[in-house]
Amino acid sequence: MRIKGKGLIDRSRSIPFMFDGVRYSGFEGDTLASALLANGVRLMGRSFKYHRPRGVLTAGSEEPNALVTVGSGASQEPNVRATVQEIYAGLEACSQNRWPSLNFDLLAANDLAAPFLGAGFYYKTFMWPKSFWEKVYEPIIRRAAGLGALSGQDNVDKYERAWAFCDLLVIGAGPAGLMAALVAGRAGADVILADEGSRMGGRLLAETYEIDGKPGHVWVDEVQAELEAMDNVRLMTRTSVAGVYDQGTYAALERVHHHDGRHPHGAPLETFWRIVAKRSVLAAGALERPVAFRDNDRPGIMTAGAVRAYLNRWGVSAGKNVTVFGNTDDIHRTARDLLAAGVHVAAVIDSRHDAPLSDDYPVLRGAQVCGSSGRKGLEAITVRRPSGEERIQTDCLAMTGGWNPSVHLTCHMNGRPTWRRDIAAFVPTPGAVPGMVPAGACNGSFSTAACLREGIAAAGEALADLGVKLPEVAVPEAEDTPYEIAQLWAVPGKGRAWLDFQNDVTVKDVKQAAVENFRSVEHMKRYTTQGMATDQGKNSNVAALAVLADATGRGISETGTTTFRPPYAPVSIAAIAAGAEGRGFRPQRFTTSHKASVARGAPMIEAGLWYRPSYFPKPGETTWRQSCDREVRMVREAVGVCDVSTLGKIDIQGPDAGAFLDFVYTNMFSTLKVGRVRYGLMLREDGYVMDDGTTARLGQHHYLMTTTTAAAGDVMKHLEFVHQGLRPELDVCFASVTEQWAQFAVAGPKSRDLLNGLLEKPLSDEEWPFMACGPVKVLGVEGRLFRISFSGEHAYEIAVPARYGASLFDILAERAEALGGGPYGMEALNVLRIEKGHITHAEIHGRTTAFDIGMGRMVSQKKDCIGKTMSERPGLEEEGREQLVGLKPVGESKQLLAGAHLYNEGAEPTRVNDQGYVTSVCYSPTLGHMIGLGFLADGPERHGETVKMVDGLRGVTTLCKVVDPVFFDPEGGRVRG
Amino acid sequence: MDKLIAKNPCEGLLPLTIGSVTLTEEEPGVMTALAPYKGKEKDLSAALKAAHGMAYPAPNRATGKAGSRAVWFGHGQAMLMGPAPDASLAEHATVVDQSDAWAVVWIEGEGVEDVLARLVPVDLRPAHFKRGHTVRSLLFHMTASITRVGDRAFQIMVFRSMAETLVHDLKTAMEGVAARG
Amino acid sequence: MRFSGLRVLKEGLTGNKGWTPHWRDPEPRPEYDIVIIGGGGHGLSTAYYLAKEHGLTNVAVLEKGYIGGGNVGRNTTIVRANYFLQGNSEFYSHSLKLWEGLEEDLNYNVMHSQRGIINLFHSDGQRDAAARRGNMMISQGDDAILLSRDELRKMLPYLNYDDLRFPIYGGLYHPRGGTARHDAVAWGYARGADQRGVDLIQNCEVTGIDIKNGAVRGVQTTRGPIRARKVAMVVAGRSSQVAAMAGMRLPIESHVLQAFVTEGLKPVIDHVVTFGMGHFYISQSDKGGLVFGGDLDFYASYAARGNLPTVENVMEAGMALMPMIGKARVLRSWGGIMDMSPDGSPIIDRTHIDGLYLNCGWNYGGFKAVPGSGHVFAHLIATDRHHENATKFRLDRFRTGRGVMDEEGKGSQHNLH
Amino acid sequence: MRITCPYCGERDRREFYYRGAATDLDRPAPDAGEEAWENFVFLRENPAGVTRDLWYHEGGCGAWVVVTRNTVTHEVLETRLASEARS
Repeated sequence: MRIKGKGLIDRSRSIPFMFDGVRYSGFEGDTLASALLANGVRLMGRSFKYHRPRGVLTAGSEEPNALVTVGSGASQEPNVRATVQEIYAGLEACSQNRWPSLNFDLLAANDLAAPFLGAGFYYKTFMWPKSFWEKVYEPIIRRAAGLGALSGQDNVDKYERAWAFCDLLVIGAGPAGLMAALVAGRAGADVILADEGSRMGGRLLAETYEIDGKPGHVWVDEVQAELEAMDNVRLMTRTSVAGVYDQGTYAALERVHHHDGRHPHGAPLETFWRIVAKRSVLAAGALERPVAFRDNDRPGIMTAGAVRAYLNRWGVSAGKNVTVFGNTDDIHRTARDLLAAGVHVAAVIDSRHDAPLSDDYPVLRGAQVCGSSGRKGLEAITVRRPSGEERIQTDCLAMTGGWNPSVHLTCHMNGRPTWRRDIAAFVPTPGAVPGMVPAGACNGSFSTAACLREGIAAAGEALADLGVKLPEVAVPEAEDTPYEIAQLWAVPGKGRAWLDFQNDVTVKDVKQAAVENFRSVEHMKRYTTQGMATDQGKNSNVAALAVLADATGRGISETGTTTFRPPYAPVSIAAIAAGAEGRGFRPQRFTTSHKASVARGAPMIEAGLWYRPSYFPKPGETTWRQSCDREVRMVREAVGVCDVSTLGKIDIQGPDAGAFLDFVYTNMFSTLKVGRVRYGLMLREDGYVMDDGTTARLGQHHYLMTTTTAAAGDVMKHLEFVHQGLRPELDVCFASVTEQWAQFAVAGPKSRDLLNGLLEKPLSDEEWPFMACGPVKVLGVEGRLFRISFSGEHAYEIAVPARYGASLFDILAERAEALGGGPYGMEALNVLRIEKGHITHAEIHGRTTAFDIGMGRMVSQKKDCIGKTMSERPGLEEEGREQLVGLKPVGESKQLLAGAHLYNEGAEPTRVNDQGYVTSVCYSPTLGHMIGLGFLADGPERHGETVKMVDGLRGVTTLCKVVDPVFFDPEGGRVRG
Repeated sequence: MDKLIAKNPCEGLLPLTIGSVTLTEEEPGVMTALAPYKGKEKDLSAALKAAHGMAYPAPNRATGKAGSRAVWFGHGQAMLMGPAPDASLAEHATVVDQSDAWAVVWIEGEGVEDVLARLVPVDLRPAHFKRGHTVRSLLFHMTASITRVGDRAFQIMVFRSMAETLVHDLKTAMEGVAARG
Repeated sequence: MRFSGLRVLKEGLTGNKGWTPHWRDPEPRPEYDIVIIGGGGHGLSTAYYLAKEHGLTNVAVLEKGYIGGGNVGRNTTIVRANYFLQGNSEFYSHSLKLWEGLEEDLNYNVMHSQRGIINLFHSDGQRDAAARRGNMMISQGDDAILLSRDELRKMLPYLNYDDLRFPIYGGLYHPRGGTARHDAVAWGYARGADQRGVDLIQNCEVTGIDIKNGAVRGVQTTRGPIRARKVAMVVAGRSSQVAAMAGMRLPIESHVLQAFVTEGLKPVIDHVVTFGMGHFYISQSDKGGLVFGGDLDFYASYAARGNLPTVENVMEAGMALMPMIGKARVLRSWGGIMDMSPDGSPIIDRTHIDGLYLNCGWNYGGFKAVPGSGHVFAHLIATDRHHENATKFRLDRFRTGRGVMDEEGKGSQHNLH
Repeated sequence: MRITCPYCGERDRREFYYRGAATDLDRPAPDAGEEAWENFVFLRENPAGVTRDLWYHEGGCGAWVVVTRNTVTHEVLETRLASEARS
């Protein structure tokens, strides 16, 4: 019911919206909850377990009942709090967790079965018959559980992440927060003021308080205007600070476009902020707690503070005939506000025996509400007085059990709140979060004047450390009513009294948990699910633990609380991950030949962050194998070109460069001649192989190391560690030059012919023998040439500055084609190297040693190197280890599969008989059959033996002959020819 | 006779203007990584001053001016941008050509700090990050070098191979800022 | 008291007045045959199997806080047997078999749900590694199926098949893998051990281990000294501190692992799905929350809480892999303390002190091991011989280099496993 | 979490790579013996309290940094360059 003349809404702007298919209208400034209440809608949701009819309980983000789904299709947003969602033209909201409709929900039958569905019932049943849990019980439970539904469609909305920095972050813009921001801003500090509401002011918007003689909201507007004018202050509304992390890092979620349903191009729906603040003031306010009594969950029963908020801020009376119940003076304020607005107050039920009386409304002192009735909305309450029980007709009960300071954020770094008996509430423990000072209601100081005072003091305390001095500020005049409360958690009596509304946890459940020895507060929570709903216990924790304390004969302080963990209010996954969806998950790295490869039809595959061509199909080729086989033959018979720029290239210079390399490689590099290249093996300190590659000596103090594509980053990190951490005395510098050079392998018997057309001087074996390197001019550009080979052919790698990479690739590819060759991709590269028994990270997968790959002798005995000592542990080089072998099919099946395991020919393929496994396989067009590399127990001693390859996954068994891993040209004549 | 044709890292991607912010590719000229030998930082600085008119930069600082700059580039390293390095530098430092290793862009305009605040975990607001300041940090998932080169202008460098991702990320952030109005 | 549907019905009809404590809260006695330090999943299951399999009931479990308050109550509840190295393979296979009979064994519904686990792979190399793993699972007698991209599309239509930075090549499907209700596992073992006479002593912190002439004599606790012939340390998350009381230095580094749960949602994810390129794993609880996690925070910590960069990394992986979860809201995040070992595999062994036993180093994987770990550890404590399915979890394997089980292939840096 | 790089100042944790205990700097001599090497490569003090560990400013300047910090509170007490911490 809308009250004339009340509220901070713009009545000149009527806004239509839909709820459950029915059209309603509200005003600018309304939330969905206030607009529905104004339209007389009380039933807004169903509870989780019993599907009880529920109405709105609160007026904030802690709302446990009025959760709705907004929108449809890919933009469908489940579990939206009607109390937070602002209305806009075109808003469509639906109730959830009900079938077929909110009004008539078949699963409400659960409520009748409640005696059997108490705390932890599922741990005790559904065990018979054995197979029924997964087949019958669990599917039914799963379908019944859950609240709203995801659309199942890919996200289409834009989200954003951002950073902000400040001296002082003020969390909450009620009287304390505004005051803190104001004085800090005037002092010139760099301030961010964040508030989760759509409008600053906090409770000042919901109450009728005056500050300095002005209505609260007018004072708010004035302060806000002053803050807005300051360059050093940033105001963030609709921004909920969700988490507190180490060293002053705060996570906050800004709801950018939920309130207007607009999607301007590029605009985010939400922004996830990482705020780094030197200091913070927590002015998060307090949350009102309900009182547990029989059937206290009917639509129409809500917190007194919510009733006042709807009345004062939104001009809506939550009922026509209101009753008020509680244990603080707030109930009288509620009655006065209602009466002033012309709403009938049927009775004020004050649990305190010494409660103040009033001439304007009936006050029942020392009384308690002990029950309610009304099918889908409140119709009457039952009041218990010393004189007996009495029924009062009412359509709205405003209740309060007192206020809980919002201490949550002070607990995110493991702080535990402190129990204050006088206000029957937990308050922040000083110093719980370094640099954070709580102020106002979140600190247990509830009067407006106290909030204003503490806001100033907190800002002063926070900024004093930073050397910022506050200007003298007069504390504005405001009410300073003392807070007097008589503890009241649960009204005794039969029936079910709700603590956790959404999860349907009642006083009985908590008591039963205690009886079953779930007496630790954590046990009680986990056993009953109290506090595990979407409000994370904001409405129920303190009352539940008070009930538990009572049931176990302990004090509340001794009972303790469960842990408040981030986020304070739930945050969408899309917001936290903004920008990383789809291809944005990781950067894309493109080689200079990328476009040319795509233009030639090559499918591009991921290699770490890079993309590399898989193969280059020619007209008529319909499978990758055809292309791959052709490319292999091309390299073996003519010439192939392959972009190898993705391999890591590290420039190493300095007087101690040789000594440094000797220390990181197992073999010697200080003895390498200038103009020559050497293969090197690198170990981890634990003795296993880390990486391999070639290193060229370009000058006396100048080397160029190559790493595998996969390990480039790790090797760089490793070299920096070895230098900075272990050998800082060595005068050596390194720089990654991976990106500076575009490098291409030119491989095959005609490779020299191809290159001779590009270089100033023709190549000769005398000047350019195998493993030579040096500078060259490539079509007039300074480049580098290395006579190295991964394919086993006479081959080179040619490098030019990356700007020329695309151009050089085109020229090389065309010239290769003219010689009967062409570009080749990763598939052919892999076949070529398997034919030669060259290893990659398929073989050096982190569990293999130099001994395992047949390179034990490469660990020089003349010097120390990283990994040497540990590589000499007995277990790393002894009999029985699985070592590298070649495999050749010899039986009926000709198929080899990487990932298959090896067994002795006659053995059963069971784990205990396992002899090894296959790492790399290919069809060798050169040899005309499949070949494979693998690791076999004592493999090198078993050449010629037949073993059995078994792939149970793919149902393949193949007899293999164990052979040397070098299948092709074992003498290596071709690389030198 | 074939001829090698040079291509810029951001070819076909830039320039780009969204709202009040403009993103363009910069052609920095020669880029040289300088890493002083042990104890040679002062000598290198002197040589750099003599040859190119700028000192070896202190951490988080850039020296020189547009077209001829030395940008601190991390632990024991600076990037000389613009001139070809004088031969004297090699006496005091390793000198490595990096002219082709980095994509270099220039981003400028009202709100440019807001754009970068969506990607970079460092406070780049004018009061904290002035002209001549530089950082090595992240730009979303990439390592980057970021230098303030004007009141509303930054130079940003990432690995050449990541040029496309750089433009994509900056464009997304620019759209987000522009949409805020 | 025996639990059953009938019992729930009967209690429901009579006002639920007949329920009794699931376990007692006894005062500690001055002496036991065996003292187990640590009332987490592994400690409780060890006590249970000591009593059940070996008839040893003069046993106390000492817990410094409340039963099940450690990692058993803060994990992503995944249960699987999909290891590929000897030592691990037979052990997790053994553990899974125990899971499969756990409800009947314990008379407690731990909601073990074999909904199937799918490990996705995103390159040829990853497929080969998955095949090696799947083949080991099969040769061990467990189940594994290699799924193609097309088969996956039918099974998990909501994954990002079209626009993923690292495309999905296929998946390794482990139908017997799944989840369980974590707390219930601790409670079920606690109740089972208690029913067999084991004393579960909560709020009892061990402050010292009494050793004389190279043999253990008992422990000092905040509730007084307790003598014992055998003492077992089962305190993942605090292993280094407790072992230090016996003068031992362990190959363990403690790390935070965060996990997350969203608000309740109607069922959308029926399996456990893991992403091969971003270390992300997810399932949906019976209550409707998406339960997921990812990498460690990667720095040594005992704070049991994480930091933002890891939160963001995990969400990024989730969004990249399944863009339909974007509008699910993270409700709660938490952190457990992981014992990270130098090969990513656990240690279950005697120590150089007579009568002192060690169970630690569970890395990410402790939850699924709860039944198996307790079972084989009880065997070791009772018989002083390694159980046949746990012969390789030796403490000296790092020194000798024999039988190192490095599934990740990352080597001795603890946080890389 | 934020860590102060000796060069770059206070930076977000995401810019850093973590390696482990700073005892990794104390590499034994090759002949120091089995126990010394096992201790160096595998065993850890792993304190619940103040520790020194190694971080690499990978997303920044590339410095290896020794960080003294508390593993229970995450308080950072001191940071030094690894190259200087050792000498």
